[in-house]
Amino acid sequence: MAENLFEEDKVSVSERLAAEALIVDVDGFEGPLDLLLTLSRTQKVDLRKVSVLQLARQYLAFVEKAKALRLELAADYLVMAAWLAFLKSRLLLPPDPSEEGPSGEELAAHLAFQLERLQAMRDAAARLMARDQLGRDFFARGQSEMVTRVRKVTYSATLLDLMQGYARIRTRDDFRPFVMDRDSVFTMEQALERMRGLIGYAGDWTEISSYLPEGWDGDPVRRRSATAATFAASLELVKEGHLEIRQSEMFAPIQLRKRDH
Amino acid sequence: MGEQERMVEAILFATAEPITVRELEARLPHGCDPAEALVHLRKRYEGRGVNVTRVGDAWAIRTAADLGFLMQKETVETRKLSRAAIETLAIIAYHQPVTRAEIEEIRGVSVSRGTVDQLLELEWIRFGRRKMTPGRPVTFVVTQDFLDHFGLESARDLPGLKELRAAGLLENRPPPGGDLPRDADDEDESAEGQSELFED
Amino acid sequence: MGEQERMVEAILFATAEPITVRELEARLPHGCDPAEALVHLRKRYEGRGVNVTRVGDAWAIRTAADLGFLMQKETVETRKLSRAAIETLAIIAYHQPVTRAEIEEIRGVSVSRGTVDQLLELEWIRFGRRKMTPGRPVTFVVTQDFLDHFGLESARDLPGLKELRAAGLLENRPPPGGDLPRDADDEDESAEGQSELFED
Repeated sequence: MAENLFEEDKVSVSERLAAEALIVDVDGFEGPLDLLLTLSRTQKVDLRKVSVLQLARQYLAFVEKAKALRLELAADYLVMAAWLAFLKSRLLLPPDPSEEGPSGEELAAHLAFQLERLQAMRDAAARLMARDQLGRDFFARGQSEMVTRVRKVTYSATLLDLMQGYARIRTRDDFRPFVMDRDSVFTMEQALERMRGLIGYAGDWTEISSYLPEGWDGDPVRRRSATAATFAASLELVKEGHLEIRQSEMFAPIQLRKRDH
Repeated sequence: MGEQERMVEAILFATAEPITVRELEARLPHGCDPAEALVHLRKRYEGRGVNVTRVGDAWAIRTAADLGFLMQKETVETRKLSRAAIETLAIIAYHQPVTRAEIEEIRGVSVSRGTVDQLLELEWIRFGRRKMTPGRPVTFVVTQDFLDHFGLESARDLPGLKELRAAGLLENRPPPGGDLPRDADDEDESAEGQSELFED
Repeated sequence: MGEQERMVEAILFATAEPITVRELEARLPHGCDPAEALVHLRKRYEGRGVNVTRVGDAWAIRTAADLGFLMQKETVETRKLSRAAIETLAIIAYHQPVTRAEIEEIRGVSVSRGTVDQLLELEWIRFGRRKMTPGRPVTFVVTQDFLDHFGLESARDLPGLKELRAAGLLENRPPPGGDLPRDADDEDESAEGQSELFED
């Protein structure tokens, strides 16, 4: 029994060769569905009667071969391979009554439908392009301006102009140089100015938070900005030799003291 | 030849663009019936070097297709469309109105940037009504220019449309269980679209 | 109708310039007699809406002189709208009802009077309801003519930014902050606005 299942996984030599031949132009495929459609042609049957099981094996052989050759396959090829492996197991194993979801046959039928529909659209596209075309097979009037009596100017624009115009404005908006909302920003210059006036009184170690300006400690956005500016200003004053700064351990309060000269 | 037929003939000859019956009505003296004149005119030009052709709601005079070989001088080199663009165009024509997700579902790959743009620029497709499904995605439909370019009277005359429809290949069939790869989330079950064309 | 007459008819119709008998000879298959075909063709078009007429030593199909009054529309000169006008129109379409100040804010430059006047004159925009804000400024909305001209069923069918980006009309870069008009936030507001279009 188990042996039979392994038997199923064996891929015929011709299939391996076919997979190898396809790998040469893997870049030529427009995704896994396109590849599956090409593989299905090797079955030489009506697409409605295509063997999805065989197709799944062909596809998996293709992916195996690509891996062996260390070819980079796009992710969607591997997603499809995983799904087909799952489908194959559903088709081979007797249905598990406790399992939910669609049966292997239903999934296979849908895949066959997708392939048939894609092929149908390709055929339709070919028939469309084979039609007589304006400007190639049949022609419009060559001289449309015949009388010039009334001259009235009208303005025209296409939907594309309109959309591109709008896109232009909105894109420009996106890339407008980033301007911060000044209401909630306390600048380092402001902080410096404020601290210079205050440090004269800082004889003892004082927590930096007490230097925050009034009205900036409520809203978190404003508090963050004021804290950062005050801290930066403190470092600047330390550098200038006006202040000493310390922190006993990580996340401990930062303290400031006037430096004695 | 009736006076109205003469007038319609003159107007159709004068311009390269198809003209709607409504436009004809607006340009002809009050009380004319361009629709009837068109029927006569069309018959009169059967088998001639130029024909009166219908393009959606509009009418135009075009040279007979079998004489294309005489027109090398007039032939306009059109930009070669990619295979992706041609397929996308066919899917829009046969499945319209169709969303981008539906096109991708049918082709099994995402529609690359520029493909839709190119078709819009050619004015072969335009935006249709939004779908009444979650996200209200925009749809694409083909234009009168498309019909004119491919010599189609209406989208119903697309080659093989009936057969495709009968075979169920224009249906938007949801995947069972919805877990197929490349399954678009905003898919809807309604298989409207080109099928609507046959209902009215 | 003879084959040669058909061919001459098609060529006369499709060429941009009047064509001489010698040129016709060069374009027709070997052994044709365009001079004779022209005689027949000319007779065939006698009294019709268009005539085969001689222009110097060349030939052309021309509207019958008495029907010139029908041709007024062909002499209309079309010009592209200015960039300012297109942008203003686009903003009104996407944001309606919208005040002049709002348009200026979005465009980042002031909107000249001439631009708005031009769009009003084209009947692509009209005055909407006044805004219930200080000063009660007038608003602008797009018209049915606008929808007709651009082949839209309603202003809601205009593609959103995400869709423009998907179609390759925008650089495919995620905008900072993500949400842009016609997505979530603005949706309600604009939907409300656009419904007003059809109320009165």
